[in-house]
Amino acid sequence: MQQLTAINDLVVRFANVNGTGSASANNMFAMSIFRMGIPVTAKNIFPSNIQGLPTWYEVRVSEKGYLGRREGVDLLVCVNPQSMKQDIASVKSGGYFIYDNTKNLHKDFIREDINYIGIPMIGICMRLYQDARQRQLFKNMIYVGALAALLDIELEVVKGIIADEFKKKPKLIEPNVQAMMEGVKYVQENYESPLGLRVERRDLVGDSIVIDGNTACGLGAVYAGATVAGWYPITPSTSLVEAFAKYANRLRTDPETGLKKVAIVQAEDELAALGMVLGASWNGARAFTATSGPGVSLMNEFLGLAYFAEIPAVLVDVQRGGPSTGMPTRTQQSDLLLAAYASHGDTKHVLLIPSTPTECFNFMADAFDLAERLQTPVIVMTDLDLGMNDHLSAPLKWDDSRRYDRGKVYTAQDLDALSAMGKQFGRYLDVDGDGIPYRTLPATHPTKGSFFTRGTSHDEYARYTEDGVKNAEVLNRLLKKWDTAKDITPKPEFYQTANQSNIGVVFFGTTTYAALEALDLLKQEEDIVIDAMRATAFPFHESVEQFIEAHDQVFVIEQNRDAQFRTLLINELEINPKKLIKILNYDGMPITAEAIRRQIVGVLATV
Amino acid sequence: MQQLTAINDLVVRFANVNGTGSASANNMFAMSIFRMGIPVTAKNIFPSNIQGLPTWYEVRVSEKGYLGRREGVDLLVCVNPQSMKQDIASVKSGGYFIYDNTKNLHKDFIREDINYIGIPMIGICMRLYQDARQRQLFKNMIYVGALAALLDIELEVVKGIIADEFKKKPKLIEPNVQAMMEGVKYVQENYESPLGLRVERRDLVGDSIVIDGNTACGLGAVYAGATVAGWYPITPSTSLVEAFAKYANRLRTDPETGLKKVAIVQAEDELAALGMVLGASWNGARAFTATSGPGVSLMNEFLGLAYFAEIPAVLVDVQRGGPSTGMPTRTQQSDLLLAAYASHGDTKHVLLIPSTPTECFNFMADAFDLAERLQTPVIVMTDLDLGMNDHLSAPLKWDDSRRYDRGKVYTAQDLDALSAMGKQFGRYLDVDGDGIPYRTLPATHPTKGSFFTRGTSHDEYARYTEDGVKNAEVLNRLLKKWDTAKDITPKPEFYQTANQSNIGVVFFGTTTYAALEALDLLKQEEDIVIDAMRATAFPFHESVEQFIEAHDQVFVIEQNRDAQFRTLLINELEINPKKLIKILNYDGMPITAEAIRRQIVGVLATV
Amino acid sequence: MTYIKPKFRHPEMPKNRVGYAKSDYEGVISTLCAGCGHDSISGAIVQACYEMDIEPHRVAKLSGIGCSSKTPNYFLNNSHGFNSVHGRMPSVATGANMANRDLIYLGVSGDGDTASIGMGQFVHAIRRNLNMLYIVMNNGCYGLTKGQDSATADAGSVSKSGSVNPFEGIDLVGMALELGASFVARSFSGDKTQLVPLIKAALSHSGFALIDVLSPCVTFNNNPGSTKSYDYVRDHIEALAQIGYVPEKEEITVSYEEGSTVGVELHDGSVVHLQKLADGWDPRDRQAAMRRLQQAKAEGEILTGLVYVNPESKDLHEVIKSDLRPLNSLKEEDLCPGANTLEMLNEEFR
Amino acid sequence: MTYIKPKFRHPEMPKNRVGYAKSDYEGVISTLCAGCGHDSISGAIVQACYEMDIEPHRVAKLSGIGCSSKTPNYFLNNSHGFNSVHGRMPSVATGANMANRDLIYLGVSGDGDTASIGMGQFVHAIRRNLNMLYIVMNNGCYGLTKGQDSATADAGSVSKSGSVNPFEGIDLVGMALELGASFVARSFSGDKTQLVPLIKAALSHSGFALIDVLSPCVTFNNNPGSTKSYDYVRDHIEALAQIGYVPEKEEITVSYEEGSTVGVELHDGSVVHLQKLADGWDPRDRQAAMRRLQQAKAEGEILTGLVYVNPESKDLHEVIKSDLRPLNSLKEEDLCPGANTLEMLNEEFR
Ligand SMILES: Cc1ncc(C[n+]2csc(CCOP(=O)(O)OP(=O)(O)O)c2C)c(N)n1
Ligand SMILES: Cc1ncc(C[n+]2csc(CCOP(=O)(O)OP(=O)(O)O)c2C)c(N)n1
Ligand code: SF4
Ligand code: SF4
Ligand SMILES: [Mg+2]
Ligand SMILES: [Mg+2]
Repeated sequence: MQQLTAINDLVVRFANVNGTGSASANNMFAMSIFRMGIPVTAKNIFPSNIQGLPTWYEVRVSEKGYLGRREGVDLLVCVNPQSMKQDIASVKSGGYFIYDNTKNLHKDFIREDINYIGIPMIGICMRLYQDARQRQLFKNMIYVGALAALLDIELEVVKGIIADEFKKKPKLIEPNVQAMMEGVKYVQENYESPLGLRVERRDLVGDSIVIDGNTACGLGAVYAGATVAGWYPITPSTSLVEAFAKYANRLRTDPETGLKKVAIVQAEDELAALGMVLGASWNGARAFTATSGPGVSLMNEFLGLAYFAEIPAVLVDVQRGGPSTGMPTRTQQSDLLLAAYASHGDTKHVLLIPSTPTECFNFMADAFDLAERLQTPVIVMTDLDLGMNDHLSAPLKWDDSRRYDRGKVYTAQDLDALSAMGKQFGRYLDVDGDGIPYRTLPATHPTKGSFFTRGTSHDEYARYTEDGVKNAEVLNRLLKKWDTAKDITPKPEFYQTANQSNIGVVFFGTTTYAALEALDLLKQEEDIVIDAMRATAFPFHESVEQFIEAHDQVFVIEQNRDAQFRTLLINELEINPKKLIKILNYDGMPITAEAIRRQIVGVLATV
Repeated sequence: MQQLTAINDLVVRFANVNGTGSASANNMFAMSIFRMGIPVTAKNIFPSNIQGLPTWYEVRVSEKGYLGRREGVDLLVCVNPQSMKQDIASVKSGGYFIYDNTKNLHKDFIREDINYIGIPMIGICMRLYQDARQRQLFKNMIYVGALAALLDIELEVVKGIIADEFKKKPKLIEPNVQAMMEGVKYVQENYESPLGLRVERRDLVGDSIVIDGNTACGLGAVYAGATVAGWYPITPSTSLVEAFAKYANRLRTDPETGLKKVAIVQAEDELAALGMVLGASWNGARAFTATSGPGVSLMNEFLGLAYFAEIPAVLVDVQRGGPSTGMPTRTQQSDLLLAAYASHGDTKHVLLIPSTPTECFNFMADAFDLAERLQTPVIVMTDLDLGMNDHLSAPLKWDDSRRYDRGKVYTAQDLDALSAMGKQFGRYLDVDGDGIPYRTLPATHPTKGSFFTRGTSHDEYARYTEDGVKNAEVLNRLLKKWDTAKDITPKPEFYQTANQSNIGVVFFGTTTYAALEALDLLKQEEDIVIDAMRATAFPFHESVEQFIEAHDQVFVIEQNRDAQFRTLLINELEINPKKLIKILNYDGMPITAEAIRRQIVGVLATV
Repeated sequence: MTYIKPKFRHPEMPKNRVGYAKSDYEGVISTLCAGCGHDSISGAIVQACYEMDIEPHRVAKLSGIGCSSKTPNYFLNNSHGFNSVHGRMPSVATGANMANRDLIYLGVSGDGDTASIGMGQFVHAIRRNLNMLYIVMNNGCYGLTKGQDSATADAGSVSKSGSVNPFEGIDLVGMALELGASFVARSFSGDKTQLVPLIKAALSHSGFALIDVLSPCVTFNNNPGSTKSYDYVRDHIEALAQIGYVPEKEEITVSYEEGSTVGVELHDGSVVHLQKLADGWDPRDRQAAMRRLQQAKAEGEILTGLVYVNPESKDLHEVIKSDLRPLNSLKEEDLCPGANTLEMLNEEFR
Repeated sequence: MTYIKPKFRHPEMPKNRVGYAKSDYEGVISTLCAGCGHDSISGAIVQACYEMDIEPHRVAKLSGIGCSSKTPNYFLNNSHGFNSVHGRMPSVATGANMANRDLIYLGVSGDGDTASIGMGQFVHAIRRNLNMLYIVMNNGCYGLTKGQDSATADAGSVSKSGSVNPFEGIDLVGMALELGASFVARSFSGDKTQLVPLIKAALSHSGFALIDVLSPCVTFNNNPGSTKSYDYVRDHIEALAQIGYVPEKEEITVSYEEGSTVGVELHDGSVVHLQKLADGWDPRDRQAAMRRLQQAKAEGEILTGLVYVNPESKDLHEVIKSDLRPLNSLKEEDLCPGANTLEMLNEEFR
């Protein structure tokens, strides 16, 4: 029988039952490979429930450093009888199926073209452990050990990871190592190992870290000086605020008093969460909230207020599968249109779109600067894949000389100086011609600078007006501010110094991993050269328009049904839609390089 | 001095204080002209408060039947000293300024180029009435009488209107007529009347009626068989539900039991209002709600649920000035983008856009048919101008042979027949290939057809699934349904049998009044012929695309800042944005023909 | 995962008066955590509906979002269900009820769904005395999003992550009483002998019936520090009254001793018998109920049982005077005033 | 319409201890209807702040949407104000307070704004014991949208349009008590002698202070049938206790007879003196307050006065243990852990 062989280029999938502690065992497996210096990436494909349903964990090892999902499973570790049938079907021909052979496998489960490797996980556990919970947890370590032996993972590395994992409960280190070694032993005694499919130490990860986007965003908010967070739990954004809380508590608690330089409140819902952010921002603190699609839907009214009353706000939308409650544990990029134009009336919102955890960290810091500079909501658009999965990333960096940009805020001195010059403070006056007015914070001055923030129509002095022409002037100034935003939001990234093709491709966010791989595939295997641009922000920098102008045909890759990003391009840049070709994926799984390549080749073939 | 002269072609503006009962007097003035067979239209320009602030009422009389707003005031009736300065400034050179000359006018208020006509309204009232409230109310009738004499309105007609107005309080008829006659008398005794600017009986209104759009929508909902309404008060939609309640109570109350064939509940907010609609629609009743921008912002989440779970719902958005609380008593068409794509994830909603009260009535009936046929929300987009102002309209018509289209609903018999054929009911099965599945209503059958309506990802049998491919199939079917919608929503209206120009214009809603007049002006005065299309629905019928295809340049006229309708056109029809030229107005006042003409001429001149 | 239950039925399975076996009241297999209190409540609902001879398709079951709100999938498979959005079940139930007053409305929600995001709708459903049974599966935490404290978590209770909840918990029974709800009860998911009769009584009640059911989350809130854990609840429960539900047709008085029973006639003519505890409990006195509740709270006890009922209350339809027929059954003839009337109406606009 | 008030000031206008004249506490000219109760409340706020020697810019005034919510424009022109969206003032106030614990938060809302669309946020602001004064200008109707019944309109009251409100009104004082609010009072817009001291006491209170002020809408709700009309309220008011506010520095005990006064020391050290009515009222007993309220309700009376106060309550900041300095005053040095720490953190992700 065929046996897949490859070094440092494989996909291992774990099929578990959720709530059994498998995710942390699987994570140790992935981290072992990382510590062997080999690029690795992991996707946790979990159900929207708490215990007892199938869950998968997919690890891709790629010598070339491709970090997107790859189709096809080379080796499947089956720890869940519920999903065994579909799991077996998912293995590539010639691939490996690791299962528990404590009991015999029913003949329905036998495929002729894959390799079965039985490990009596339950058998070993029954023999070694009494307690049910122990049996459960150590079972996970047994298959980690078995895999280490099969794939040639350095045991010292695995042991090191176990030691780190249980740093705080050192008593657990030894038993876990033992369980792991049971798996190693069983493989060594019963199978020829390692397999032809295996890993080999490299030095390819440099100083990279492995981190998920939510943690990076949370840390970014700490570094950005956020002091107020209002939030409401929702998958997949919950862990973002939890990370913020964890690091803020750790890094900002006075060791003596126990008092914290942060205020985090779990709100009663998303409306209240954003309301808290607006109240805090109005009062001069850096404040943010994080949510997912349903929360953004509920935040529309407040987003409109923030836009029109010009209140800074930072919101992270960790997108999940929509519409409605949809697929809460799957990924999509399908809130773009809503976020960009949220709320009734003429509104436009600034979006930042990171594609790696490192960028999550950086964009969070930028988001606060931009929100205060522009006095408007800034929405950081990530997604479940980026937010909840571990990614190999450049280390986080902070420049200690960086200063927060607190935007245009008049101090008491400024106000006195202003009146000394005989000028009146006007909250919505376009003093500098960039569309951004000056604001004052409550309690700045005993008698000057106070005003009534309002979502009703107002003049330049924040006074209520029903004069529609005056109100239209305010609306026009907001467009000027929008233009200003184009130059100060993050710039797009180009993957060539000069354009080399009449075909271009635009992508953003987590699609980047797969897109870059697809471009390599197209070049190497189809001899198709395509110029690439990664968008990072809305509104678009002029170089986005130039890139599209410079190509006859531009593919726009995104993970939603309605090509929402393409809509933003067409609408804001006045581009002929015929020129922009949709490459889509919206099944809730991260898009793959193969899917992109297939679609692009398909389109090019029909032209 | 110049004196404007014209017959049946004038604009009269009343400057009042709100809360003084002036609106009904002003309305009697407009109705008098209507009853003289002359086309007339009125706009109530009121403040967002209850009493004591300036309010205006503008009546346009147009022999040619132009019913949009016209710039420039020919005759101003000033009953509000607060706003006198700007009121005087608003009068056209050679126009007339009617004021209360009980006291002398300060010299600051004197313009050399307009004609002052003093009527001692307060003086007469002080002389005739004791009670403060009476003085207030009769003052209004005095100026109505004065105007009648000045403009040559038939007194019998005015008297008839007074009689109708006070049908239920006949004792008030005589005193009101008397007050009115005091005004007449004063003019006849002190001025040469009528003026050169005046009206003259015609037979130009046929069987038209004068009605506002909210009343027409409310009546439409009664005729459409709506039995459930959940709502929350908000200007300018409140009077829509009030009209529905009024007519439903009047036409559907059992005279014996007093029980009503309708259930109307004032909800705690707009979220709840739409929730009630969904619950009722799910249960097989025709249900609707009405709101304005802020309410739509709050309804996002439920709109997404309705789209994805495929629940009929009718929502009327009576648009007002946005964003945020904005200009609650001014008009705009600025909720289009929000309504079209409301909620997170990939969503699209059906919009119907009436432009006259008659069409409001008809489209409400259509909305319920379409919502049930398509099993999706249908949003009727009107605006403050259409909803709250009186419009000269074709009479409302109902075809007694018309049957409600209740859509695809399986009965108990159907379910039995289905299982007799060995088929299983699948809530989301595309049985007919038009993207529209069959639904069942609660309690239909003791053992068949029940299912769990949900906003979570589901398969064709309404079962929860985390299989993203299955879910994507549902999303794709929704696009098929969207295609089906294009053919059954109201068709656009064309104003030429064959295209005559390489220039086209697209407009919709209340813009129609001004647009048609502008086209006449362009043809008559500039010799510019433009083909015209009025859009009535989203998604667009194929003829919309054909119309745009057939022209080199297409003006899109709309009342918002961001050209939102144009966005819908380019996005849904893949039209090159360069071809579509924005003609906008967003000062909260209804757009005028002059403004359109100016902008079009400006664009054509620069080409 | 499979949602298809084996449909095989034992021929001799006992049937109730309307011809259904108990299994006809079940739903698909639960995907909740093994041992979750919510599953016990689903079981009690099945039991109550079966015993009450309710035709399952006459029930409309509704919910919000959460572990608790998933349960309508796990009972009454022959009923239509509506899994709405988070916190908004009450408005959907209101609309459904407005459309068809003849069905039995059973709403299920969680404490997060009700006391946090859904607080406004909860309050207003009570205020309208919507004819429905509203069950809160109250575990003091957000199960589905992994155990955050909810607004009903008591101050001082410790969550799995070890954090101490600093805020006072909202007592939904107290709120419902204050708001004038017409049927207010509390029970415990583990106590079927109390819960099943309460559900039956509530289903018979015409008007808004709240049952706040303490329902421990075994995964996130079953540690000793939590006042919504099994152990805590078992130790601190104070039963208000035992309740026996008796359908009109077949009144049993045997098991209740004279003198210790208050018979409350419910709106549909059925009678709820209450076995009172020592203090001579009369559930028809709202002020006494409020006092009793406060007293228990002061003593650190959780009062369970039927705390208050007003059998005379007017439900929404009576209040707004809507037709006795379900509005969704009315046809064009009933609803559309026709062309002639319209011609008349046109005249009023001239 | 003019929003600019003449800025001319009489040189001899008396100044308070912090150097402000009463006019410094005023706002722009009101655009409410002549005679609106809300304007009287604005006046009481001006009076209270002046008398308390509050520096006006230390006050943050917030509101929702409605006639009532417009009033922050009509008082305290030297304070920053935030006119948010309908029903959402509490969350905005929460965020503002989280950002700067040192200001005085004065939230103003209507009964529609609070008891309908804003119910959820109202409840949760109470639950968090947010340090603010929350004034409901309660007229039992939606003034700004032309007089629809609100959720606090009492059952049976008749609106201007002649329709009888069929639903029970929500008693915000009762709700606040049930929810454990730490300062609960009711007053009447027309009764400045009661209202001004209550506002002063509430402003001194640390934690959530509710004053539910009956404030007749002269335009839509001042007809005899309405229980929120002037006449009705005047006839049915039952004052709970008279209250004299005494700032710490200058305690007066003269005007209160021994034995009939309970002095409650507020968190900032100031003392509220309550003149009790016959029943020996102690506002520190929450259960008694609830009973007293129910009793008045049963008698058809509207209880006014300081119903309950807990001077010991912990406000949100104490509960979440946030820094004593206003968070908005912290700088990069305080907040940003710096590059070295980040390098250390990176190591944890390898
Ligand atoms: C608008 C919105 N916000 C947040 C969520 C995420 N969410 C799902 S369930 C839930 C809380 C559930 O708690 P509870 O109602 O107590 O149910 P339990 O799981 O404890 O039974 C939340 C916050 C959501 N689905 N929708
Ligand atoms: C989301 C939203 N819905 C509806 C409205 C319309 N609206 C403005 S004020 C108001 C009610 C005001 O009532 P209340 O709070 O009692 O204030 P009052 O005018 O009586 O003082 C409503 C419904 C709105 N502004 N926003
Ligand atoms: S997480 Fe808690 S509430 Fe949810 S199913 Fe598990 S035990 Fe039940
Ligand atoms: S409508 Fe009523 S609440 Fe509003 S300003 Fe007038 S009197 Fe006051
Ligand atoms: Mg819960
Ligand atoms: Mg009110």
